Amino acid sequence: MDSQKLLQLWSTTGLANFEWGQLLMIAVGLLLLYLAIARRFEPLLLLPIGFGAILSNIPIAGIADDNGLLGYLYQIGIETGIFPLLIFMGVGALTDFGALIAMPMTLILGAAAQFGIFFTLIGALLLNFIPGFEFTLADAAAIGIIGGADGPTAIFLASRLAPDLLGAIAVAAYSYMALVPIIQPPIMRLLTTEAERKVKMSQLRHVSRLEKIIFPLTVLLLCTIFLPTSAPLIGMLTFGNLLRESGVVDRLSKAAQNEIINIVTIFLGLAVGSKLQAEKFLTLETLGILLLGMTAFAVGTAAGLLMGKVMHRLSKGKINPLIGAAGVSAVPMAARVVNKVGLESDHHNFLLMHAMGPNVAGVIGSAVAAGILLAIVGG
Amino acid sequence: MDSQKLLQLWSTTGLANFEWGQLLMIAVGLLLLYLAIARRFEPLLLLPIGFGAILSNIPIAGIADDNGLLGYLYQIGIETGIFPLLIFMGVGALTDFGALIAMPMTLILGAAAQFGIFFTLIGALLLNFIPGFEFTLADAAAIGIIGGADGPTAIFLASRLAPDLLGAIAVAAYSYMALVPIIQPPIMRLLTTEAERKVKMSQLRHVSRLEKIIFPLTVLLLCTIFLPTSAPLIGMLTFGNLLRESGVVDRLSKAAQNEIINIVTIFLGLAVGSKLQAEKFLTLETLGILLLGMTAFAVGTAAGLLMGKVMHRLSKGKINPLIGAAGVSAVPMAARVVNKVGLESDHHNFLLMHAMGPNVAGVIGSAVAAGILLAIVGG
Amino acid sequence: MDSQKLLQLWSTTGLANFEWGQLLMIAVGLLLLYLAIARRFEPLLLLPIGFGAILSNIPIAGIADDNGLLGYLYQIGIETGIFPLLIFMGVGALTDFGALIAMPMTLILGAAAQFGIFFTLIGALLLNFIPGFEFTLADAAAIGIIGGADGPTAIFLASRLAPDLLGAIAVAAYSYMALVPIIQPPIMRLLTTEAERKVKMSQLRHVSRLEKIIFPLTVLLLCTIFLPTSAPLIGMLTFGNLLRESGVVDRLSKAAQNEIINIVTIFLGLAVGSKLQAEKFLTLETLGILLLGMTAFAVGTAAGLLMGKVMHRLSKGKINPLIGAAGVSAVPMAARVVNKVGLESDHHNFLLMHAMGPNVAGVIGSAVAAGILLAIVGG
Amino acid sequence: MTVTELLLEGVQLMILGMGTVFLFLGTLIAVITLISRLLHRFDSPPIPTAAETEDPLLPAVVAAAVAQYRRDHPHPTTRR
Amino acid sequence: MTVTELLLEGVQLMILGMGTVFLFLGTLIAVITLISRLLHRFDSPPIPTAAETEDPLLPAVVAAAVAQYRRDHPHPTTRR
Amino acid sequence: MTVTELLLEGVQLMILGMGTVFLFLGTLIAVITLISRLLHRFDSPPIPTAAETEDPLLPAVVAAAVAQYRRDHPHPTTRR
Ligand code: NA
Ligand code: NA
Ligand code: NA
Repeated sequence: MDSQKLLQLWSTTGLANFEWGQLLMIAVGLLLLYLAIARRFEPLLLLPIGFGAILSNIPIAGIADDNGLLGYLYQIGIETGIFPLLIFMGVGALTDFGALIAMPMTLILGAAAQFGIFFTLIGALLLNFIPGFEFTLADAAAIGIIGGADGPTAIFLASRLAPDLLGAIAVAAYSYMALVPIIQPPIMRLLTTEAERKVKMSQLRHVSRLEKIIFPLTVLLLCTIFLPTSAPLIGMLTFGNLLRESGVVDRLSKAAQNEIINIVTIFLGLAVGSKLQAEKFLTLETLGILLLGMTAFAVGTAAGLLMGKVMHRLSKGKINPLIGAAGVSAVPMAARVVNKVGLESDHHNFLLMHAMGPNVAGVIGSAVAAGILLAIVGG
Repeated sequence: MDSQKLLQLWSTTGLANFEWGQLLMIAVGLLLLYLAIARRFEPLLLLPIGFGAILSNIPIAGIADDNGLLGYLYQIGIETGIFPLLIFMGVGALTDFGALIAMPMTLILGAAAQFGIFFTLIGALLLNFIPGFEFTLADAAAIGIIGGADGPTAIFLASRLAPDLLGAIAVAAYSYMALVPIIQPPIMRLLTTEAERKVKMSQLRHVSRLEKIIFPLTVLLLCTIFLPTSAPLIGMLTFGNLLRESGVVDRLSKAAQNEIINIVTIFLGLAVGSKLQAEKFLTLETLGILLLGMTAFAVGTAAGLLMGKVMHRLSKGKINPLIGAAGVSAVPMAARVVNKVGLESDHHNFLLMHAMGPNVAGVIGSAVAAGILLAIVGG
Repeated sequence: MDSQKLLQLWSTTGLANFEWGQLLMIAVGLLLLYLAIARRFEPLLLLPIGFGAILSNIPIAGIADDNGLLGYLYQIGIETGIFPLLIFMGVGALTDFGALIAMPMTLILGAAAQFGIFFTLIGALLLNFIPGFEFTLADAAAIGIIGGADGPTAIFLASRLAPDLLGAIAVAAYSYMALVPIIQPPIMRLLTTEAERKVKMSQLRHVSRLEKIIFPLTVLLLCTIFLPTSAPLIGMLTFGNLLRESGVVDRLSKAAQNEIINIVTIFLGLAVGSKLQAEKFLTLETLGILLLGMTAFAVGTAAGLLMGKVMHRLSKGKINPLIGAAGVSAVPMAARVVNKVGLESDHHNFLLMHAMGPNVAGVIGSAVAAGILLAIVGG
Repeated sequence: MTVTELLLEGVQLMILGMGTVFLFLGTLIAVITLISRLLHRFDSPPIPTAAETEDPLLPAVVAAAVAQYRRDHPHPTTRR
Repeated sequence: MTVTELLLEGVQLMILGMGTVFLFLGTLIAVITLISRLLHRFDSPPIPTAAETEDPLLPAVVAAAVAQYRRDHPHPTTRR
Repeated sequence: MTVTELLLEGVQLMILGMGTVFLFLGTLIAVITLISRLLHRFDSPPIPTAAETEDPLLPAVVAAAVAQYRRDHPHPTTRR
């Protein structure tokens, strides 16, 4: 037997090539799988991302390399921005903006909650005082967008402003979105009084089909006039929504809601996983990003709640401030959390529908914020 | 506050960057959306094209640029010819050629109606006498194909022969296809007598499964022998049809009929929309193309009807000349128009099935015509 | 009439350009279609491959050229390895490994049957003694993998090691997989006694959901440790299986099992067909490959059966050696053949479930073998 | 750029950013409200509903199948 | 090339084009008719129908599921 | 490389290859068996079943639709 051949085979085993970082990242991948499967934390994204993390850290195989499967997916779908934009189209096709149209004032709540984005941006810059951190303004903006609580927006912006941080930002965004039921309730209880939480809101008015058709066009035209840099995101969101509401292209609407979003979700998750390669992910920056991401969600929630309290006053008690927390987006998790916390105070107070208004407003809000960051930082 | 930052933000607004052409094209996009949604003019294509037109004319955003989403879709799917060919595969998988096989003589009607293509080609060249028009033979051929009344064929040919005119040609093709119920009836009434329109046709014979399986292969082999330049189009049409008729690959046939055609339709529409950028679309040529496209449909319809009258004589009155109008293709709209006009003359005369023969023959006919144009002009 | 134009048109006809090889290959394509449709030989692959073969051999049209549809599909999906890997993901999502987990010893049968791969590799090298054959070690390895009886694995490996032989290898792999019901039974009857064939096996134990979730991860981790070069294949197979078994991402699991695998199957088949161009396919090598492929299946089957007999002895008659034949994979055809042959000896002996163990083990086995070949030959 | 300068940039960005977000969504409120009022003044024009949507090819195909079926299965002459 | 020359080219193209279209579809008529006659002379060979089509993987998967179910839910011994 | 040398390479590859395949799948047998035993020692933790899986967006959408429907179709006051 030729011992040279044996040596060659040995040299291609994982055993002979492992680095500690890769082992650690495979463990991280397994942890994400555990969270996705056993704890059901955003499984649609965290399962593919977790699996992608494992695949990317297999030595020799080069699956995340430029000519490996995950590398190709990254180049095709994320470098180009195609995947997050197609997901956004699907989100548009899946979203009923009726609650928002019935109660447009809730857009203010969706605006307020974006404060989490800019607060975190400042936080990232503050970290630069600690030796080892050297976040640029673009890095900080990409990190801040975690506070938008919207996966595709975060991936789209990070791929433009700070591709090296994309893995950590995507993982933080989806993980904290999954943690919304844990992060939000204490803040909600802290910032609102029992009386406020008991406020029942009046039933939403009927929204006609024509209003629902005009809505996405209105949003797109405003975006065209005021903030074209957010047009790719807002454009695909409103396109998906128009497919849905127009009622004349059911075939296409269903394709956007099912085939396209499902296929792209698999590929997007795997491609994001390709950015969890040990040498890129195991850095001090990642630690900072995970920390800041948590803050982002907490601050966004608080900002939404405080604006909710203002509106509670201004409306003479007609608005339950809890629905402000849904303004961070994280659709529909945050709206459900609002509903649950509301029910704790009054077993007959169903806030789900009222929370859907700020909830979907938050999606638009963070896409707008992303547009501003692109306009000023990405220039 | 740093006024420089404000200025920078202002300089990225639509307000600061709009050109009149873009505003006009956004209005055109909105018009297409109106036609698609409120008037149901070919909504599957005109809705994505219209939305794509709006997206392409948003200043700053660059969505139709080489590295914008619509630009990518155009490069991936239209420059390569992949999208129209996949649509053609889907059309093949959706089409039952039974009526044509039962009544092969109707192929003559599908041939005659292609006269609209060549007449329009001459028309485009004639426009060159007007100062401002400078259509090459390739341009004229691409414009002529509008008379084929077949979207994917028009897009495929235009992308090969005259990519700069593709936007106008696609818009004209789909718009006039949508207008078939308005364009065709007056011509039909003008060119046929009441007696002719009342002709009842005998029931179609039964077509066996084996005949349906052999049919696409026959068409492909003839195309291979006589006109290989039309093989990409005819090839994918017959491939899709064989998936359908073979009966052994239901999974694939359904994928071609649903997932693939739906997904590609969305992308194709958006990509075509990227050619509706103001600076490319708002030209004298576009005006000429829109005018010629209308002629193309009218002449094709007339040619089909006249050949129908010839066959009416030759068959000693067995053939209703109305079905000649279906030869332009525009499947299945034209066949339904024939049925409707036939019913006006005799409430018991259902011509739908007999019109399906020339109707699908028209699809093959215009693919053949496209092959000839590619062979002689595209060489 | 300008006779030059007529000449130009004539020069673009198939009649003026046919070469004998193309005619022959079109006939081969028609034969594959016949086998797929009338004989139901692996129609999901052989129909697209056969049609692709016809399209690729149409003169002038250039459909398989670098900028033709089939050429693009080949570059996008096969040169990159993306298509076979996505098919493998779908296979993972479609496969229930329960039988294997319940009876892990059957993995030995799946290992033994891979002997067909290496035997064929030697056979390919032996052909080099015949003048005209000049197979390299890489060529021989790619040919050997036909014995793995697994289409995507064969295409993946051939695209890496011997792209010029890919067409012949894929056609051989799928054709012989289709011939499994004809190739295997005589060998099974020859190598086993009537008494052995009558052995009834005990019912399989229940496999818990958790075991099914841990299984793909276990396989992936072993692959990571011992044989990273097989990680792309094993990785996507186990990813698909985890989508299935996790139970938390039904949307994605169904997309992998349906939309993705169906769409990719169409494209993969057409792209493989592009390698059946006359000048590449009509060679002495192809003849050798078709011959060797047959041997590969026969030897693999025999090796599985002999190992089955060993296990029959060692288990004191508890194991029916027939199930060894299923170790070649060719899922689920080989397992059904085992069941059928078993029923011939005893009308109450249902071996299907027991044969599924070695059957799916064979899939893993040939992916492992592919990894070794890549590690040593592809280095 | 020092960290302090960066921070200053960040604060400006925050002010501009939140300002724009509120402006944008505020304008949206105004426009939505306006449109709703306009629409309710005129009764909304009757747009055909989704239920009427049809596949451009399917009807013909179905019709073809039906016709084929009828031809293949001629029904006995109806007496009454 | 002058416009007139172009037009001449166009007219030639029209003649050639319509000629080829008619030739192609005319030949197709002949071939279809011929094939139909041939097929009706011999009774068409019995090709299995679409209903028999099956998924290559599904049956095994289903069988596996059924078997698993049977094992997990042993039925009471049938008496009669 | 002569054909004989190639063949020698091939034979080595066969030995190495079959060896690795058996080693790999053999180890897999050991690990699967081990895991099964471990899992059966402790009763497997209750993982929620597939039936509970839900679409992240759908419930909200459905809820919205239901609410909308209720508003549009106010039910007559329930007496009992
Ligand atoms: Na948000
Ligand atoms: Na046509
Ligand atoms: Na195998």
